[in-house]
Amino acid sequence: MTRALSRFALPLALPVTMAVVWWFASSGSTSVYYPPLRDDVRAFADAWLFDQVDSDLVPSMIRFATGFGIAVVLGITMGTALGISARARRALSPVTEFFRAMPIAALVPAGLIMLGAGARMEAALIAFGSTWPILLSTTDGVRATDPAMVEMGRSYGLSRAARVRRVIIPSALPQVFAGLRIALALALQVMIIANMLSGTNGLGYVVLEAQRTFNIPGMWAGILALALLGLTVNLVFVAVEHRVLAWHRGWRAAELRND
Amino acid sequence: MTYGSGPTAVEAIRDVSFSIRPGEFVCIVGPSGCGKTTLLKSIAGLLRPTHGTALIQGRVVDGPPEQLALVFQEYTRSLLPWLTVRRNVELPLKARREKRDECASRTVDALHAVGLSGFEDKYPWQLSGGMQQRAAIARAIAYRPAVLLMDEPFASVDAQTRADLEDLLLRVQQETGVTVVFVTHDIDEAVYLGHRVIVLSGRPTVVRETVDVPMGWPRDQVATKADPRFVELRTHVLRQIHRERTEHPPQTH
Amino acid sequence: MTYGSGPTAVEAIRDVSFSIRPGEFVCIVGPSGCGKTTLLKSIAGLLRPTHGTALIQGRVVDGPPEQLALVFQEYTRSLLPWLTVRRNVELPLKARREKRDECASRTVDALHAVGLSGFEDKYPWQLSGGMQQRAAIARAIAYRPAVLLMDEPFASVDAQTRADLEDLLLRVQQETGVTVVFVTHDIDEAVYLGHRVIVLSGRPTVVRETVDVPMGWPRDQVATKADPRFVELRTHVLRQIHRERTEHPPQTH
Amino acid sequence: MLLLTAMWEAASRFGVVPARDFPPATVILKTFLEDVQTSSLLNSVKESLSAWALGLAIVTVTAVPIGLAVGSLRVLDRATQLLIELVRPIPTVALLPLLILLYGTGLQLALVLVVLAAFWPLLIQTIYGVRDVDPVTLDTGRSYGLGGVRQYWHIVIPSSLPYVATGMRLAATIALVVAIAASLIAGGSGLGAAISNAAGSGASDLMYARILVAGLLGLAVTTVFLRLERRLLRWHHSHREVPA
Amino acid sequence: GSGGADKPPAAAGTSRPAEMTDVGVAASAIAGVANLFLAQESDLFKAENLNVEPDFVKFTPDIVAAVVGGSDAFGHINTATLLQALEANVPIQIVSPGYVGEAAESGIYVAKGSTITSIRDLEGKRIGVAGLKNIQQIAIMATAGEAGADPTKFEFVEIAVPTMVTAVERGQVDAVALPEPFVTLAGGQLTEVVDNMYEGFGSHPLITYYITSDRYAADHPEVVRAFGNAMVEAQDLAQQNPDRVRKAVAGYTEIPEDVVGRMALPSWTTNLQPATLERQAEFLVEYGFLKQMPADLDKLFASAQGQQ
Ligand SMILES: Nc1ncnc2c1ncn2[C@@H]1O[C@H](COP(=O)(O)OP(=O)(O)OP(=O)(O)O)[C@@H](O)[C@H]1O
Ligand SMILES: Nc1ncnc2c1ncn2[C@@H]1O[C@H](COP(=O)(O)OP(=O)(O)OP(=O)(O)O)[C@@H](O)[C@H]1O
Ligand SMILES: [Mg+2]
Ligand SMILES: [Mg+2]
Repeated sequence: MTRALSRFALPLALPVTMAVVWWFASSGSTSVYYPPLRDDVRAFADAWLFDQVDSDLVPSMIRFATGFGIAVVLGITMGTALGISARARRALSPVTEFFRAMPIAALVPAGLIMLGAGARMEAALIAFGSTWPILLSTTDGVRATDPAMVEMGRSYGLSRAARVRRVIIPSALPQVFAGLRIALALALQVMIIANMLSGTNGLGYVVLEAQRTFNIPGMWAGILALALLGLTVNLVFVAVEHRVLAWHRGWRAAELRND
Repeated sequence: MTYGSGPTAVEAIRDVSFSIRPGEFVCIVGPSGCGKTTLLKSIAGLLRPTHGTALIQGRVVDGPPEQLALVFQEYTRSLLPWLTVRRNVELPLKARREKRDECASRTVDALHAVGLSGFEDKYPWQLSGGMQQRAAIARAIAYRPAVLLMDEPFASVDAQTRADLEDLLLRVQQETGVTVVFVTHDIDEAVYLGHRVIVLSGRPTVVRETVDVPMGWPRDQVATKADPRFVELRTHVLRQIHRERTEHPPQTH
Repeated sequence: MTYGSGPTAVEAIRDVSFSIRPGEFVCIVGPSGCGKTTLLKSIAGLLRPTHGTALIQGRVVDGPPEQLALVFQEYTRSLLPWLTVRRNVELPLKARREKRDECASRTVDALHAVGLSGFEDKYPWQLSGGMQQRAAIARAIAYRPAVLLMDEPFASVDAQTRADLEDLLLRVQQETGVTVVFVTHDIDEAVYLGHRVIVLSGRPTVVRETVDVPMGWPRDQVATKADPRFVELRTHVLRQIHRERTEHPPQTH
Repeated sequence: MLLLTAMWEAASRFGVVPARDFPPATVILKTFLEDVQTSSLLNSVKESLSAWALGLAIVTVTAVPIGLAVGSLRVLDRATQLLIELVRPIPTVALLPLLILLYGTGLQLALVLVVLAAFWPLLIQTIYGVRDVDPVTLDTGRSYGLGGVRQYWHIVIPSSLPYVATGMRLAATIALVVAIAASLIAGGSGLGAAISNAAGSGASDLMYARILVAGLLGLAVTTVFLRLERRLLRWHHSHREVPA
Repeated sequence: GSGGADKPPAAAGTSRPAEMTDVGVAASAIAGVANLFLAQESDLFKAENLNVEPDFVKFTPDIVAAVVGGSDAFGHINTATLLQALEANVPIQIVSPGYVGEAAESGIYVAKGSTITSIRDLEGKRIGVAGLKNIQQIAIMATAGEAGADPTKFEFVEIAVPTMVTAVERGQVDAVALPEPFVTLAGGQLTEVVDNMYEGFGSHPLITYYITSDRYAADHPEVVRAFGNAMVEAQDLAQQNPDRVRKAVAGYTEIPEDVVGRMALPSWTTNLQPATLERQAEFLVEYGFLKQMPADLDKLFASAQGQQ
């Protein structure tokens, strides 16, 4: 009972309190920019249940999934390569560090010219924006592998590939997941920026259009939708992580913690 | 073999030359910090010696040779925490593409032999220290290596289990003819197990003496240890070490 | 004391009741995996027992008591890799706000006593296994605890060093009157060091026997071990363990 | 790096990409060399860098302690989990009008944007770092009576330092990107505004020259952080020298 | 000043701030705001005791936010944004007229050899504009409607201005509404199919205004009046001195010298053109970008400077 309470009630407490406070604090608001939460929720219900789901949410999700998928593959493979080989690191890290600091908004024009506006461009931008945290975390995670484990792999004749797959990557996973977690939220943000600078539909576009036409409840509704989308994606992610890193939690808390 | 460079460099091994015949069981004893682990790692090709070479069957070791198994002194850190005990033992077998059945049965046998039946599906960090050490031994045995390097493999198990494991190791060695290099601090154990005992000095490390153990096989915990030759040999080795201690008191670098 | 729950739960300790007088030196022996480490951690307040309680001087242990030092079986992982050996030893002293000079001199003395002079400014990972273990011992000794818990503290050092450390420990105990609980697999060591030896059974773990060691102090490596009472006691304990083994063969959980 | 430059040059010269939009690398380089000598560019760089430095400082002193607390106290972790995940994906650009309403378009806005963006990577890395502390190390501290603040200072923080360092490097570059992008989108007089001005004027060589400046700043920032990290994490096996 | 002909003289210029006041003006960095710089150079602001700091902001809703939030006293926005903001009850009001865009940013261009030759050919085609549901799109729809085409069949896509030429050349869009300096930069690589897309709004329509927030106007009426006065003068100044405009533009943008010398400039008027705004509102309603006609447009001009 108490465990269930702390599992489910505790996480809900803070957001619910904040929503309630917001609801009452804003209920009499006449400010254009801070409409009553009531209006935002109504706009949310009108727009996202389920009017714009097909036209905006689904395309957004597809672009997001594609872009993030590319980032995961690129980030982990390149990150592993950079983590393992000092030579690769010396040769490539100036390039990666250079591109990492590119303000994405400034690259959009170049991207637009090469890829044109639309889904491809947005997926590419999302991939570009969210690869870095994964790459960096993977590199650092790989480098932090306990040398004793690597030596074990080497002495038992595991090939380089087998060592990478069976020893180095699993040991780097906690770091990799930290990177993925950061990248996930970043990808959602880049999706909006991409939408903003090249979009014709999609969640970010809806928010920005609402913004431009001073439909502020619409803007809040879109932000709410975004937050919920982010939350959902994150919960899925956490569930995956919970399974994949079960060993890690056990290992790092290998004690009876009575709570 | 020197770690680091400049004024804080540590010369771990100076001149340690010996050769090991295939199928031989060699025990190495020597004071703490004299370079036994370093030596084993050099033989395993995990460290590249700064001077000299390690040879296996005439070939220079420049990477881990094939069919070699190593039981690390740091057994805890050499077990992969994301794999269960079973998978830890299976890992090198699978990497060598053994048949699945073969992997499974060898793993079960090895874990049974070290007394870990029933713990196959636990993670290493759910085991006690001695159990982890035995899991690492099981991994080495299941691998059926041609060369087996063991770094104080029985340090964390109780006396009774230790005796059982010693006999297990002797049996395996007899059956498979594996070459064993065995580091231990227990002189009785060294004399009981080895064809030869190599006594190392303190740093700068040299071979102080190589003691042949002329006793026959199979050996027996009670009979062998009661053998006057055994008693004489162990006393001899102990005396060597004691003399070493007085001649070269533990020194700073 | 039970780890986990449900069908895969492991009952680490069933019924282990004993009390320790202040200033006593108690040795604990028992088969690998029987729960010795678990027991020490419970005494140290690092684990909360699922059943029963640990008491120190009549007070229930619900967190690490003050003036307690613990030498972990996993010494490698208990040394902080970001501190040099010196700083590792000094850390608990500084945390207790000892004077700076006092810290420094005690640290130097303790490191000297365990034979690590000259390695003060190395990092733990630059030391051999046995040296790391000695560093952990130095940390405990420099701390001058009221209660000292040691979990197989001499497992990785050579026989000669081991004897030296045993005597060091006895001297410290005589001088400071520290209460020591000492886990070991070496029966000789247990009898040599302890006022009492507690023999644990295999799991589910109970106290099989408590053996009083009636020999006087100070003890001496040669004289004490040659004492007929010593030989008798160690044979007795060994026989106990052996019988335990045959009555309760190593079982799965 | 040289290879990439050469490829760019060739692609532009031989018309693989339109030279109007992608001027040859040599042209960009020439413009770059001229541009970096102007005081207006230096000023805009200075402005962006001050937003960056201040923002990163704020992020460091907030995200690390919060991460330590959330990472080690399960109650806090549970209580903040949903909230963090709700807030984190909200893109600051979507809130831009509100932020401008509150903070105007100057340095303050850039600062807020930097903090909002760089806070999360450092927070998440710190939380994961705390969760990766070896329990034996923790127990060592506890048994020797290191409790409360000392436990954090002597055990938890150094242990999670490798993660925090990764987080810092991530946060530093993200902060830089945002410090630059802030003035690109919301105006002001930072490097971003300079880039956007060049783009809006159709001076693509100048635009790329200024993007080059951004990239070089990023390179400089990470180089500095890597140096620092190498000193701080000398002890960690990812930075140890390999035995000879 | 020359503005405020219909106003009582008391409102026009006698009351200015008692001491030198700094005011920020949020605007995009386009040629249309060159008069701000001319006014500053010619001490028109100084004469009104103002010191004007232009603050370049890229997107119009952000300009409105900067004004409403008070970080800038004034903003420069286009009519579409203005009307949409007013419908949402954003508390802003007009201060003075902005510019007429027809020369500088009114052309619709297609790739060389395109089959599109008139505005009617754009039915079913993709037209790149700088912002959707914004001024250019509305102007094109209005003009197309006047010319007998069905503007609801146009497909508008938002596209970054600097990429327009390449986008249309590569066929990513069929036509673009290309502003200066990109027309000059394109140097005849594209074909112009519509010369003046603002035709539908009437002749020489004003497409931007300077605005302030209701709150600022209430708190600092004298500053608002002073700014309006100076700006009305600046309108004439800019309109009559194209060379100084070009010099100013070269100063605050990065447009290459030779392009600045050749590019078409917007024009400035002192006329507030209430009728044009009403007409634009009608189109916005017609195409669904406004829900209904704003109630009292006249009131909007009541306190503004310029000729009604
Ligand atoms: N990574 C390292 N860097 C620097 N010095 C090292 C390193 N590893 C070992 N040494 C030094 O090399 C010497 C030999 O170490 P080694 O681990 O081989 O000893 P050992 O004989 O195995 O000792 P033990 O019996 O205590 O395990 C020691 O003095 C140690 O300080
Ligand atoms: N974190 C854990 N989770 C589950 N079971 C555990 C855990 N730690 C220990 N155990 C189990 O508890 C039992 C006792 O372990 P403990 O480490 O106390 O043994 P020990 O007597 O110290 O053995 P050794 O002499 O091998 O060190 C073992 O059977 C082990 O499998
Ligand atoms: Mg060793
Ligand atoms: Mg134990």
